[in-house]
Amino acid sequence: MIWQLDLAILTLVIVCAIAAITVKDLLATAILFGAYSFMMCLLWSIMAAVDVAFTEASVGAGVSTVFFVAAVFRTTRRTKD
Amino acid sequence: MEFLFTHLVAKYNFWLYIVLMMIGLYAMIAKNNLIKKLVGMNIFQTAIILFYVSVGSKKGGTIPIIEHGAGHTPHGIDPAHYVNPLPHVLMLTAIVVSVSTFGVALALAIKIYQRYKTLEEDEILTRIRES
Amino acid sequence: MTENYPALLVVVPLLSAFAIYGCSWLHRKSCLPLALLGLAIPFFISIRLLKTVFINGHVSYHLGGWAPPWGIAYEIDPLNALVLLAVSTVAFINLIATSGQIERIFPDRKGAFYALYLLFIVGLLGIVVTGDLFNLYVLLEIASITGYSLIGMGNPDRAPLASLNYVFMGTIGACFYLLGVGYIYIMTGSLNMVDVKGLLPPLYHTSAIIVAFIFCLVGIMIKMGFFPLHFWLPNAYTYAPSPAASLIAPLMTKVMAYVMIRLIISVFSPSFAFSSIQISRGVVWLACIAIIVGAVMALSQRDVRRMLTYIIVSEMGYIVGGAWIGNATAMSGAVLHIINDVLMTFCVFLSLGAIARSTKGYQIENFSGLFKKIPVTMATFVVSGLSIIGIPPTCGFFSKWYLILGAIEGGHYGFIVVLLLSSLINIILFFRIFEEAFFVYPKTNAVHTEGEASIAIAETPFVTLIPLVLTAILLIFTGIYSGSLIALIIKPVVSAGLL
Amino acid sequence: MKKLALLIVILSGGLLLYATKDFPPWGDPHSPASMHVSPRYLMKSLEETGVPNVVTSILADYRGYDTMFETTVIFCAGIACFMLLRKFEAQSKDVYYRHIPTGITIHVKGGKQIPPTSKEFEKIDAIWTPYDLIINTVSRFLVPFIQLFALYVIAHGHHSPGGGFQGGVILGASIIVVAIAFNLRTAIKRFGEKIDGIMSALGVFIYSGIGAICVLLGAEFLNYGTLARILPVSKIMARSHGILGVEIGVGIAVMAVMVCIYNNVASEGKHDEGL
Repeated sequence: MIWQLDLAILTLVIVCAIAAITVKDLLATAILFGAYSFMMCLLWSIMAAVDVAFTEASVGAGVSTVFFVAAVFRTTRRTKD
Repeated sequence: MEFLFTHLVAKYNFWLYIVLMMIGLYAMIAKNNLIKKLVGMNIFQTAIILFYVSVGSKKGGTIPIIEHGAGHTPHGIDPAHYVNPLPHVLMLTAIVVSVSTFGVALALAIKIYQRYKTLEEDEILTRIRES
Repeated sequence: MTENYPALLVVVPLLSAFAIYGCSWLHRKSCLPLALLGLAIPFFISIRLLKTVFINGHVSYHLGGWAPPWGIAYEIDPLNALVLLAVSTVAFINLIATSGQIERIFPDRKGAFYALYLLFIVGLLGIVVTGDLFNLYVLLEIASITGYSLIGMGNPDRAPLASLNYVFMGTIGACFYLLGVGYIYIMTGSLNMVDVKGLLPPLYHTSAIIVAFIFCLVGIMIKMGFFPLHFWLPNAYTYAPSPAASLIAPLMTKVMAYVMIRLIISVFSPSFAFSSIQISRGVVWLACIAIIVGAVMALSQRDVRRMLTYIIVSEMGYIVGGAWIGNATAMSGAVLHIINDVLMTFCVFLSLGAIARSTKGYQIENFSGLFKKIPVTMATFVVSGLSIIGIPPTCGFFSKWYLILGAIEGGHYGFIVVLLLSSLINIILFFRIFEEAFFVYPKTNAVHTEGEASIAIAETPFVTLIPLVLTAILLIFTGIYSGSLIALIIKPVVSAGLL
Repeated sequence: MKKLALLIVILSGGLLLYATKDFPPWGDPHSPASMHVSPRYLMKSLEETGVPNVVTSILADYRGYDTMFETTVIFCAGIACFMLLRKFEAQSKDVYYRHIPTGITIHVKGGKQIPPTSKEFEKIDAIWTPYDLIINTVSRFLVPFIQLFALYVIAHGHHSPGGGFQGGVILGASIIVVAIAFNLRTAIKRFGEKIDGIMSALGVFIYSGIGAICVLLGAEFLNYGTLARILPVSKIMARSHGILGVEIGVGIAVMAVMVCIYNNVASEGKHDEGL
């Protein structure tokens, strides 16, 4: 467990989260959200929670993002905020 | 200062999860776009998962898979060598719950879009008021 | 088999829900019988359980054969069993009464509807019976997700948005609860309710436990639609399809109120909740505001169903206020009011669903002259209305009576004033409808012209009417026996918990 | 609204921050969370269930009841998506075809169709994407390997990270890959809606069915140890096998539900045109 790495990834997680909710394009939100999930997954594997990290990698960064993109494709990319 | 620093190092993980949780909650309440609210919801949920996983971690602990030899003492297995597995189990369930909620919410958002052709909450509300 | 009843109670509807969804792809006709079977068995099991716990006092069931702090345990005391009986009764009767409607509204997806219906009941039964804090969260999410989708199937213009708002609020609620449980876990290291109760006393003064309690409480209050957090409730329940509305509206909020009482009694002790942290008086005053706001908002509605949803908000105020006054009488009143409110809200929503067959909408004007057309259905509506107002011998009177007694005992006179005031407002609310239905005749001459028109608004079919009448009789029956209900079942458990 | 949101957020964040002062330091091996319940799992898991991966043994055995409801939650999400979105009647009136030998697209209006017997035409999506040989071939190569990996993850959950849920998601993803790389109709032809629905119910039914068998054999619900009476193994190995059976059920259910959610979300419930 390297705390510098931990802190760096935590910062990236927060940056990704803020970017995902502020960017004005829903497709970009989807991708940023995927990145956020992937950072989360890294964080958990650092903390030795391998099963949780595996699940997050397959669900959060994988299938969730696909659902998200599919839904954006079926609705709209436009957003005001 | 010394006190603050020890606290910072000891608990920064907990503090950052609170920051993430605040971001998610803010997006859920203040954002106007329904999909953005959904993203906020997911961030909120993952922040809680991060909190639980942080609870389970131990300094110097390894992954909770018992291997022959590692961490064994003459009295059996020493739990201090492995991180606490219980929060991991709970959080597997929480991840599943969050993806289920996400799926249902996306289905509802698509249904709303089919009817109103927009995902902005204020525009939908004005449409409702007009009709 | 008898010792496995606590597990079977939840597992039988669960298994039948899966079987129903599988059957909906193979043999559609068997969906309804399976659903009826899947709800009838828990109904009988809950009767047997009530009998068992009445004799033995307490039943504990270890799932998977693991002892409690490590495995998950079910804890059943008489209070649980009573709520279980109410939930399973309402679910069973509602399915019989609304099956025709379900088959008509969702002909091509009735299998999915029945499966969601049963899973909703699985969630609620599990919430009531479980003795594990995290298991409660999972079951809460089952009940919520099925609830979201059942509500989302309603009025296509408004229901999806109402349901999505419910998703957001419900998820915040569930997450707050989960955070609270996480704080409890980090301080005690346990998730089992009995175990946590034993570990907590030395930690009562710590800020973490106080914050944990507040977050659990706020989360559950969001789910039950308690006053400042009730914004999702009126829309969600108004636009739900009527078979789902008569299921969700009576059960979800009341079961959550029961969870609150359970958290106070059997996780955090009453001494912690009522005296260690000084919020009980504040919560009671908030409940008073909830009662008044609910009643006034109900008064301003012309849509009867929307009016009833605001009455639910006001009823939640009764229950929360009663629970937080903090003495055994008021707490017993609150528990009795949970049972009564389940029955009366169910009766009023069910009869409203039956009335809606004969009217065009839920506006008060549509009710004109209904007594002539559908006398029996309207009679059940009147009974449930009188019960909500609180007129003896209907059950609503008795729980209000105990609430008032408790409030006098606790010296909380504001609560009494508010309670009486809201009863007065309820009188106005319901007599407005009764007057319209009894004395006003529709301006269109539908009744007097042709025979065809009167056939179109004939009495409700028997398959709906018999359960409806049964529920109305149950309301009076519960009212008459509420004295013994309090003395034999509720009071002993509550007093033992409060000591 | 924004100010109110900020107020609520700061209030709840402040409360949570205030409460962290009583927390044990991060990563402390002597915190109550690590001392009270969990040591028993770590010490006894191997001898009581025969599963080295403690997370799996808690997930499927000690707290197996939670996991059953977790699978039920995902099943609920699947039928909720089906219920909310699925449209049986709506078929779009305009259909697009591609003439395979020449690559010319034809737009057929007014609900008419080219009979499916003619092999020269294939139906395509309204927003036509070029037929990409590389993507198609690569995904066709990839799918069996993804599925093999998924089966490994399910079956090897006892010894390594993974298990029914992750494996099920990967299996579902392998079918979603087909739907994305080709089109939704191809994927549905391979893995139909009816099979999908039945499998999602079957998966969860396997889980709770194993629990119910334990009740029929006279033990508590989900007490896999009693399966030793019908399986020719010891009690501990019966627990291990019970966990495997449960994981397989979870895998089947999760796969079917993931495909169901994707199909309904990507095509708005019409099941004709996907992503």
